[in-house]
Amino acid sequence: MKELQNKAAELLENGTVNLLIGFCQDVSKRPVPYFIETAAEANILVFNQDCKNNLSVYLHKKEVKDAVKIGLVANVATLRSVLQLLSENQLGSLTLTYLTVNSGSELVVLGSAEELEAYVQANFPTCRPEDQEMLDKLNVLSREERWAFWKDQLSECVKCYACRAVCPMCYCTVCTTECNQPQWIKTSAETSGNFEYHTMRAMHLAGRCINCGECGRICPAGIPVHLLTAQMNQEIEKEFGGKTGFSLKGGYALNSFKPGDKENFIK
Amino acid sequence: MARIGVFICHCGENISATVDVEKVARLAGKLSGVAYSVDYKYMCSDPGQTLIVDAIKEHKLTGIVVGACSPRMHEGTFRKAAEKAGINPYFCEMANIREHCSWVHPKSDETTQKALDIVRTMVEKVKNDTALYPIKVPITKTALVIGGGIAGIQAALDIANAGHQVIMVEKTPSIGGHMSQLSETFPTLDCSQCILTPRMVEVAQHPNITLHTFAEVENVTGFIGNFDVNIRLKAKSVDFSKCTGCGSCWQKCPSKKIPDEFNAGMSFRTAIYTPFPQAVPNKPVIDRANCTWFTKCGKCGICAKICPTGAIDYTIQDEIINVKVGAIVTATGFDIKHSDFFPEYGYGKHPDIIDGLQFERLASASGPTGGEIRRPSDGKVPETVVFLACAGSRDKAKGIEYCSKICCMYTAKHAMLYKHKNHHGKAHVFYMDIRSAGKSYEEFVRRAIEEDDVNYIRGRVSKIYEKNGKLMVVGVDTLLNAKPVTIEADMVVLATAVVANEDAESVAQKLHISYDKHKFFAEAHPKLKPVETNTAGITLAGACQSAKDIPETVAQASAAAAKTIILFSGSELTREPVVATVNRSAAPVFTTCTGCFLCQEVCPYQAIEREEIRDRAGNLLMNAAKVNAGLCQGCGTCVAMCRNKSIDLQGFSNQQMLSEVMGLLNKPFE
Amino acid sequence: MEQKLISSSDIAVFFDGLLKAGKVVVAPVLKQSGKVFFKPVQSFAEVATDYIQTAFSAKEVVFPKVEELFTYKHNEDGGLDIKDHLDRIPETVVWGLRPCDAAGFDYLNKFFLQENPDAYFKARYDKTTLVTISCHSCDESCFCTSVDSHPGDTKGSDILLTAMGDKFYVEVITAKGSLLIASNSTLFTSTDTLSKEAFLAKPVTHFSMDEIKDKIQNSYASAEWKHASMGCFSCGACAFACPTCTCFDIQDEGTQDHGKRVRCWDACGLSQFTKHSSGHNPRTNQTERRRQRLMHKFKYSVENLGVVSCVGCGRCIRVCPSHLNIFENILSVTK
Amino acid sequence: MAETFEPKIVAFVCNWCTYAGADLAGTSRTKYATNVRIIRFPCTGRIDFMLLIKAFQNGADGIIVSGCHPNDCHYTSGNFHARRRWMVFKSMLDFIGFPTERITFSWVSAAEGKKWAELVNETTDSVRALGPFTEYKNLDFSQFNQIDHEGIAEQSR
Amino acid sequence: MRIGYYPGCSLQGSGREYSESLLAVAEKCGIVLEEINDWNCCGASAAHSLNHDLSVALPARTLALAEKQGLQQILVPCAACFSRLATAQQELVSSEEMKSKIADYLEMPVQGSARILTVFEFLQEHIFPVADQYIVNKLNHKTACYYGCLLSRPKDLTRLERPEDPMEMEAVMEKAGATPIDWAFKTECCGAGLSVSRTDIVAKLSAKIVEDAVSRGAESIVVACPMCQMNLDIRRKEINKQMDKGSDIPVMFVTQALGLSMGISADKLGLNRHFVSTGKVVSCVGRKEV
Repeated sequence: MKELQNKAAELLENGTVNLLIGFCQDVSKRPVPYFIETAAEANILVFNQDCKNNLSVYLHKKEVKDAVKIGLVANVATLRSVLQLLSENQLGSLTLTYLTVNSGSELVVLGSAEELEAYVQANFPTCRPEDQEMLDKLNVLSREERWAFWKDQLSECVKCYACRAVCPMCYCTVCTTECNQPQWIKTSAETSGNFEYHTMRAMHLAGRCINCGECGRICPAGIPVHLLTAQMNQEIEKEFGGKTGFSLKGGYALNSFKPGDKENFIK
Repeated sequence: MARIGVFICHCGENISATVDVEKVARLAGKLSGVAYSVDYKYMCSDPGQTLIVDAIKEHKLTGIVVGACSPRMHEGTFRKAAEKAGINPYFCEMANIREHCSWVHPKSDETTQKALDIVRTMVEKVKNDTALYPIKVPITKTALVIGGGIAGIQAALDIANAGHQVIMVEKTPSIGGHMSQLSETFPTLDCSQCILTPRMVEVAQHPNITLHTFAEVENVTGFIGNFDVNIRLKAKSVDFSKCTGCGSCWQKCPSKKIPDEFNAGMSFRTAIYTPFPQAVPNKPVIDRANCTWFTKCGKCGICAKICPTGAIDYTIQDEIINVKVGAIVTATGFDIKHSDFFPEYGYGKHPDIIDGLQFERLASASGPTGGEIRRPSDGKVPETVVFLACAGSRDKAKGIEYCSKICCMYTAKHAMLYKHKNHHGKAHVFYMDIRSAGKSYEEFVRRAIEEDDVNYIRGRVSKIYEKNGKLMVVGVDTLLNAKPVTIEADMVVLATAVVANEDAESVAQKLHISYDKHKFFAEAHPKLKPVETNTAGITLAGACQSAKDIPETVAQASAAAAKTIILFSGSELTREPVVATVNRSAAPVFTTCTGCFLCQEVCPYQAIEREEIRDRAGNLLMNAAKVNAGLCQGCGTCVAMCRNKSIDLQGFSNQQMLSEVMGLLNKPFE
Repeated sequence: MEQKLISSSDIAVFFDGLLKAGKVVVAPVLKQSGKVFFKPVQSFAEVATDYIQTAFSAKEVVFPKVEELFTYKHNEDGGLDIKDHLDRIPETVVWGLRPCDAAGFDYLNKFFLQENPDAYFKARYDKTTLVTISCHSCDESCFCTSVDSHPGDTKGSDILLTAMGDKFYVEVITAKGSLLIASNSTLFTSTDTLSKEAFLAKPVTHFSMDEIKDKIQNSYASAEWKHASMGCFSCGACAFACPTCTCFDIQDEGTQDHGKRVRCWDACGLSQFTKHSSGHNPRTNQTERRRQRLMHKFKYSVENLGVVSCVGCGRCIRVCPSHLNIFENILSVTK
Repeated sequence: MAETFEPKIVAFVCNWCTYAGADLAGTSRTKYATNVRIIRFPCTGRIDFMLLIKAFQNGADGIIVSGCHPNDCHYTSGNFHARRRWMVFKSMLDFIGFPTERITFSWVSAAEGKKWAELVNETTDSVRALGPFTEYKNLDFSQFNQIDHEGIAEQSR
Repeated sequence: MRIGYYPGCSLQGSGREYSESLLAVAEKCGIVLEEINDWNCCGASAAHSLNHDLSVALPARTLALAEKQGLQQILVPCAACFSRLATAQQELVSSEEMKSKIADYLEMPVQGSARILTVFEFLQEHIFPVADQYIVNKLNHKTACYYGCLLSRPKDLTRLERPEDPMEMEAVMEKAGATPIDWAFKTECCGAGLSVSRTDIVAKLSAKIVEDAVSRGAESIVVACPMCQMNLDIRRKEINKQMDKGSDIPVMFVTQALGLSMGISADKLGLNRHFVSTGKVVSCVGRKEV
């Protein structure tokens, strides 16, 4: 902790970063994303298991973009999303420094995209067991049971778009949900509209989502939306190979193809 | 507010027989936005079209739907009519109620209902149509021909003779290509050089052709009509403006032991050299890799001393020139596998196991043996020669599944030439099948077998090994007596597979054209666009696309030339405005494109470019995608790719397609 | 106001009685997500008992997330048939909402019914009876006592139940309430006023409205707003979970031939909320948007309707993806 | 219901192969079921999965998506990209329990008028067998509009 | 790294000296070979022509045992055995169905996961790195390295670098100080398939091989397959009848040659047990350059 705070202070001190995005805690000890511009503030930084937020999403924020030189306190999921974003030509205008804590709970500072890539590949996570368990459970259900499950879940969706807001891959300046010429997605949070929205979201993230699980974690209605993309990623990896948030080159499965791709489902 | 006109055609009886056209017209009239609706016997007839034109004028229609046949049939016709009436032709849509309805269903309410649905769907589309205008692309009427083989020569001459400028780029010091290495050509056995060299000279002297030998294409940007090409002129070390081609330099050059490419490595050349006597241009270049001056920094320099005109200049450097061309003919030719490719034939260990091209040189009057067939190892005249058709070709294990096409013929030719020169010699040919489909090709092969008594053995050769000065060719005769045969030969000629050039891949990448798994360049359509590539404005000629013989190559070269000349026939290129566009709007939005450029990778035509969007002060705000209308062919793959619908396809826009769906399902079909 | 008692065992009888009487009863139900939602139920057995707070407030009953205002349909002669469906709204009882939610209804009431009343809200509200259950437990997000309320508050309720061991202390606040009791009065015994204190939760009080009322006046320019909002992702979670957020958006769904006009929840936190068709957006950043939301709760509503429109239910704190804390923010900007 | 039920089927097809194939079915007067309505796209690569969802949402009982066979794409690679997208979209729908048997993916070339007719008939039969697609339409009866939705649904039909 | 060892029948019978010499060399280099407990017939020559399942099951059992024994690598020197084991392994890994079927036959689980080493792979990976320190004499003479069929075919199984003209054995012999000749019959058939039914044909085929080797000045033929060795050695009488001029060129196993160069005694290497005397080769140990 101290180590992290000192490093942060140092980076702000010597001007390596103008703005550092990390965590502090609220009265009830819950991690709160915090934005630090002066070394003096660094001493309130914390970083622990509860710091699940994917801070990379803030990199799309105007205030952050304006600061140009950004320090990011990040868990592996966050680093993965940064990698994915870079592969999608985002964040070009920023110079980023990453502070993370490795499995040996020692502070790691990454100064370049290449270092980032190397670190991520060395510490590449597998699907969270609880998610895997859920997926397996759903996959053995009958078609109707799955439908019932999602119908029940999605009926609670209020379209607050928190899942979109916390997703670093949802960086579109104007989301399809906000297009009204034509209106692709119903504004109303009725279940069919919710299906529409969540299928679209899952399709847009399939092969891009880096499974940080934030969307599921923060859903006020407790809908496990992250399972949709997790499932899709597994399908895609199985069929076409390639991992998301794994390399700077990216390699998005849905804008490439092999002549021999699976087509047994086509008449 | 839209004022749509609906025109339902009876097509004589073709539609009205099964569809209640009056009803369709009546109900269509009730659809919201429809201001006028009528049915008529023959809409495509002159009176029919006049009816439409008048209706548009009289009822101030903003768009029309013609319920008739397939748009693939008459869309053009009716769009012209619309234009005549003064509305943008792209406000005319066709409802296909013939091919997709009246012809495939019996007379029934369902059929009529379906017709109505189709019409309603198109009405919804028209409501969302936008005015489109043909895209005009200016054309630079200069063609670039890459490769100076027979294909390139033919294409260049055709285009030049049509009165257009041509720039020809040839990698080696002389044009002529493989054809200049051949002895005689099948099926006529006329001397290759005798028919080729006049063409080479023609190229050199043609006022419309600029020839760059010893040069390579560095990179290509731009698009059809407007390519921007950098060409690297490799340092010749000889000032051609001074050189007279007297040849005294290479006669005196001390480094004489360089394998001669022209003679397929069967003789030697000097470091300063002209590839062959009839070379065009007939002036030498210095092969710096082998020249003592360059390898032993500054030693030698004899050629400079000897040169009467002082043309030798060791200081000349590579030079990059930039040219603007409107079209590119790719004629980069082919290569062949060499004997070292074949383990079963001894990995090219034995000098007397040679490939077809080497034999051509042996048989050629200008070759290392002056046309006498003598084997490389000891210069003896071989008593027995075995020819292997299909060495490598049609062999999955070798990774070459395709047929090299020319081997059957030139093997027959080789056998003949050998027999003609050595009447007592024995010629055996091992073959898989004889493929002699071509004008008087089969006759030619029969001649080899019947008149020149060449022994054709149907079967393959499993191994060749040397035993007391003989080459033991172990094969099998699969016909009748079907048993292993071993022939003691003095020389073996492998008709090795025709393959793509080593650098084919990089050339393709420079030109942004696609290639197959064997690195042969890919045509746009295997049947209907055999000379075009997927990159508009770039055509293919000759063996760079697939193995070909001379007549075929020349034919394709002329075809490529024709395509180029057609392109050059107008001052501007007019294209269907059905192209993708990336939205742009006023500040502060500028565009909804987020610049992820995932669309770039799916575009088959490299039509999507990056545009930097800056504010008034010129600060970079964002990178956004931009479609090059010149390259876009309107497939719309990028549109479905774009997550937030920032890119859209004119004529098939999101708004149009969605309103079609809505319009269609809007009312139940009952 | 009268007080009664009812034994815990009779509660179920009373509840199922309401169902039998053909009322739609909306009560907290535990779903597999582990969260508790208000749902129409068919029996008392379905009702969740052990919960601090439901995921979303009960405002849905009178202010649905999607309110169908009317349906329209083209007729043959080119005209348009329009139907609303107010006549179809059933008698509804909301069971087991917390005093803070009930207080929320008090605010909704003022918002929708003061001057030009909202017909849709009124139709639902008139047919709705609120049976509140006071809180015996709370968590660190609860702060009702900071906003002039408390775990046993009767504000907004028709009936307030307070569990006292094996019986419930019943406070009947409104006529609607007594009507409900009357439907099965035998189950109840009268009693005089009892003290609930012992049975109520004790949430932390972070401030009192009196303390901040004035300070909030000139907090607009406070630098703290930035800290209070930098972490905000611009999602609508807080507003949609809030019992007193009333922003909505009206949309037509369907085609030219038929469809419906709906009223959907909206949220001032969403970046598009104030966006003009020109593309211009007067609230350019999240700081302004969050300030708007908090100021509205603590200042504007007080000025316009005379009540603070935060009831301290703490939902916005629980649902916030980046754990932004409304009372901490208020404290910091009124420092 | 079942015997009188006629499914609404929407076909999303590419202009160069399947649309032309359907034209061929017409010119060769091949008879087939009347239930299918064609929507024409330049290429299968253009077909946005959202349109399929929209079609179902607006009352389609079944959908056909068809284009050029692999390697025959007029634009060389559109159908290859489409194929991947369909594969992912399909497994996506499978995962949320959507009855994907209501979507038929197919390759129909410009020469396969007969195949088109068969495709239409088979799809119509199978969708007819599945019955009307109420599952999706019923989604919208959200709980707090405590009003008789079937009624309204009926009216607005 | 533990290395399993599957001798197979030949290496206990006609090809004993192959096994002896191999083990001797390994021992010399301090490498332990763990024989697979209770190994069984690989099914070569008979099984695959009679019953496919059987032809897989037999070697599969050995593989299963090896796995039980926890071996990740198995050395299979005999060319025929190697071919059978490798084939079986391929069948197992390529089809789950086959896997379970065989497992039922064997009544024990089998994965086919272990890596099966050819004698060359073994020598290159395990002996070569340490060989030089043990090689004491040069085996100065011209030798013809003979591979036969099962060591070179099918190429995907045998993994030779140049299947048509392999050089692996040459590499070994060069280590041993000998001079491999370039000849034409490296991978020709010795007729082993008919070594019982049609010995006349065997003689004819083998004769060709011996003849070519001798005509190119070879002083020994080196093999790595017990069948080849048997045919060229035991049948020399018949072979000689087929040649205009008979030959007494010795035929030894590659491991024997390597053993000699490591100074292991001829007897220990079983060189005394050949039909055609190996004296010549033994005598060229330490001989001057040829």
